Amino acid sequence: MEISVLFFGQLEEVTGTHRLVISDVVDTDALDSHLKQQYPLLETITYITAVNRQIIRNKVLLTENAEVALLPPFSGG
Amino acid sequence: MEISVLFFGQLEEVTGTHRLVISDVVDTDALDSHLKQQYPLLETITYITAVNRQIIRNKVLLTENAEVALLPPFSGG
Amino acid sequence: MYTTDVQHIIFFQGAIPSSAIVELLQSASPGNRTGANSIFLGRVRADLIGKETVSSIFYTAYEQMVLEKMQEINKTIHEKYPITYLKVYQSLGYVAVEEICLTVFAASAHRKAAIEACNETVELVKSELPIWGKEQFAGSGHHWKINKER
Amino acid sequence: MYTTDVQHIIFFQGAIPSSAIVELLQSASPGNRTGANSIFLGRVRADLIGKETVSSIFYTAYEQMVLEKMQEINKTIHEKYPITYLKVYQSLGYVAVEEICLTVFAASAHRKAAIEACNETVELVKSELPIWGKEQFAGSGHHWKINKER
Repeated sequence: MEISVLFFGQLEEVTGTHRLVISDVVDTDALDSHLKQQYPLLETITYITAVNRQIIRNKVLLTENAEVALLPPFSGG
Repeated sequence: MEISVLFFGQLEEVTGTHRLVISDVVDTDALDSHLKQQYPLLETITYITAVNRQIIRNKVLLTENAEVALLPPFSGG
Repeated sequence: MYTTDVQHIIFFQGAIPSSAIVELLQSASPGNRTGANSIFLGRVRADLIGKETVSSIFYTAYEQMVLEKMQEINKTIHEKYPITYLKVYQSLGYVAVEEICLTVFAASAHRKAAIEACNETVELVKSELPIWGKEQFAGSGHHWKINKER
Repeated sequence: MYTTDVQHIIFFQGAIPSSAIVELLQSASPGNRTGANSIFLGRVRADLIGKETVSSIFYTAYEQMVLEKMQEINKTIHEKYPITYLKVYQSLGYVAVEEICLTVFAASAHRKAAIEACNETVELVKSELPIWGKEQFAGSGHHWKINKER
């Protein structure tokens, strides 16, 4: 099972990555742990998570081709 | 002593007059009576009075060259 | 922050053209510490009055008193809100349905001040300035507009 | 009153030109029952951050999510206010100080609806849309903007 992870704003800068494809993560908590191991600087920045462009507040199971996005505080307009 | 009286909006329409020069009226109450005799339709329309472009709420003594204006409800903008 | 030697309201003969609004956006601005512009445009509506439809409004004003009153409004608004700019455009004469008869423009560093200053100025323009609109019907006849509904 | 097959937010590469705003004023409008347009323009400010002065902002967005979120915002605002039109323009890429990076336009019959709809949309655009501004300093370096101050 593959999912994609998108990094935006300061998170893209810190990770040096815009998009990542990851296999075999069950849910968003597992994904978060995995990403923080790979990019320790994620610990230092506030962000929220969207799955398929819906902001989630609790753990969500990930399905094939899910699009997960890590969103730092917005500053549009 | 001469003063001028200005009519605006619906008052100008009803009186057929934009500007009038009047002599020998002591104050705004006397002027009002005088105008209502001359233009009875003034009784039928709501208006406020300005003297030298200041809206007055009570009787004001009129001085030489005073500019009195009768102002129906505003509808600018 | 405000000057008394400047005219804070400009009269236009007929509708306010979009070119005038563009000029406002470009020149009226603002300096590099201005982050927000709030703009209100009033347009003539094809209101139904009885069985008649409004096709234009003919505006007249007690111009000298408008200028003096607008001076006061400008002072009030600048004292109340940290704005960098305030300007009002008002049409005189005929303005057809859909055309612009009023423009209020306010600028400030942060958006709250410009938005609130613009809104309050719109209210004051409508309630305090001696300006009258005669609504002309598509057929014949007319109706003297009275400001009330927000 | 709202349609779901229309894009309610338009992205511009770089600053929003005044020509786009004029077009909005002319075409976006409104039909002959529209009496009020309320417009908000956001501009890039030369803010002082520490000892550095902002010279431009570089905007990026999660575009697909912005479009979906803006669909919801448009629905919410149309349900809440009797407006006839709502549109948002947002810059992506570089926008220099003084230039326009955001435009919100609302139209309605009477002014209250357009004004309130415009203001609420500005707040929602800033709080709900996944867009990021990187403030570039006149010298070197940058700062990630965070929306808060109204």
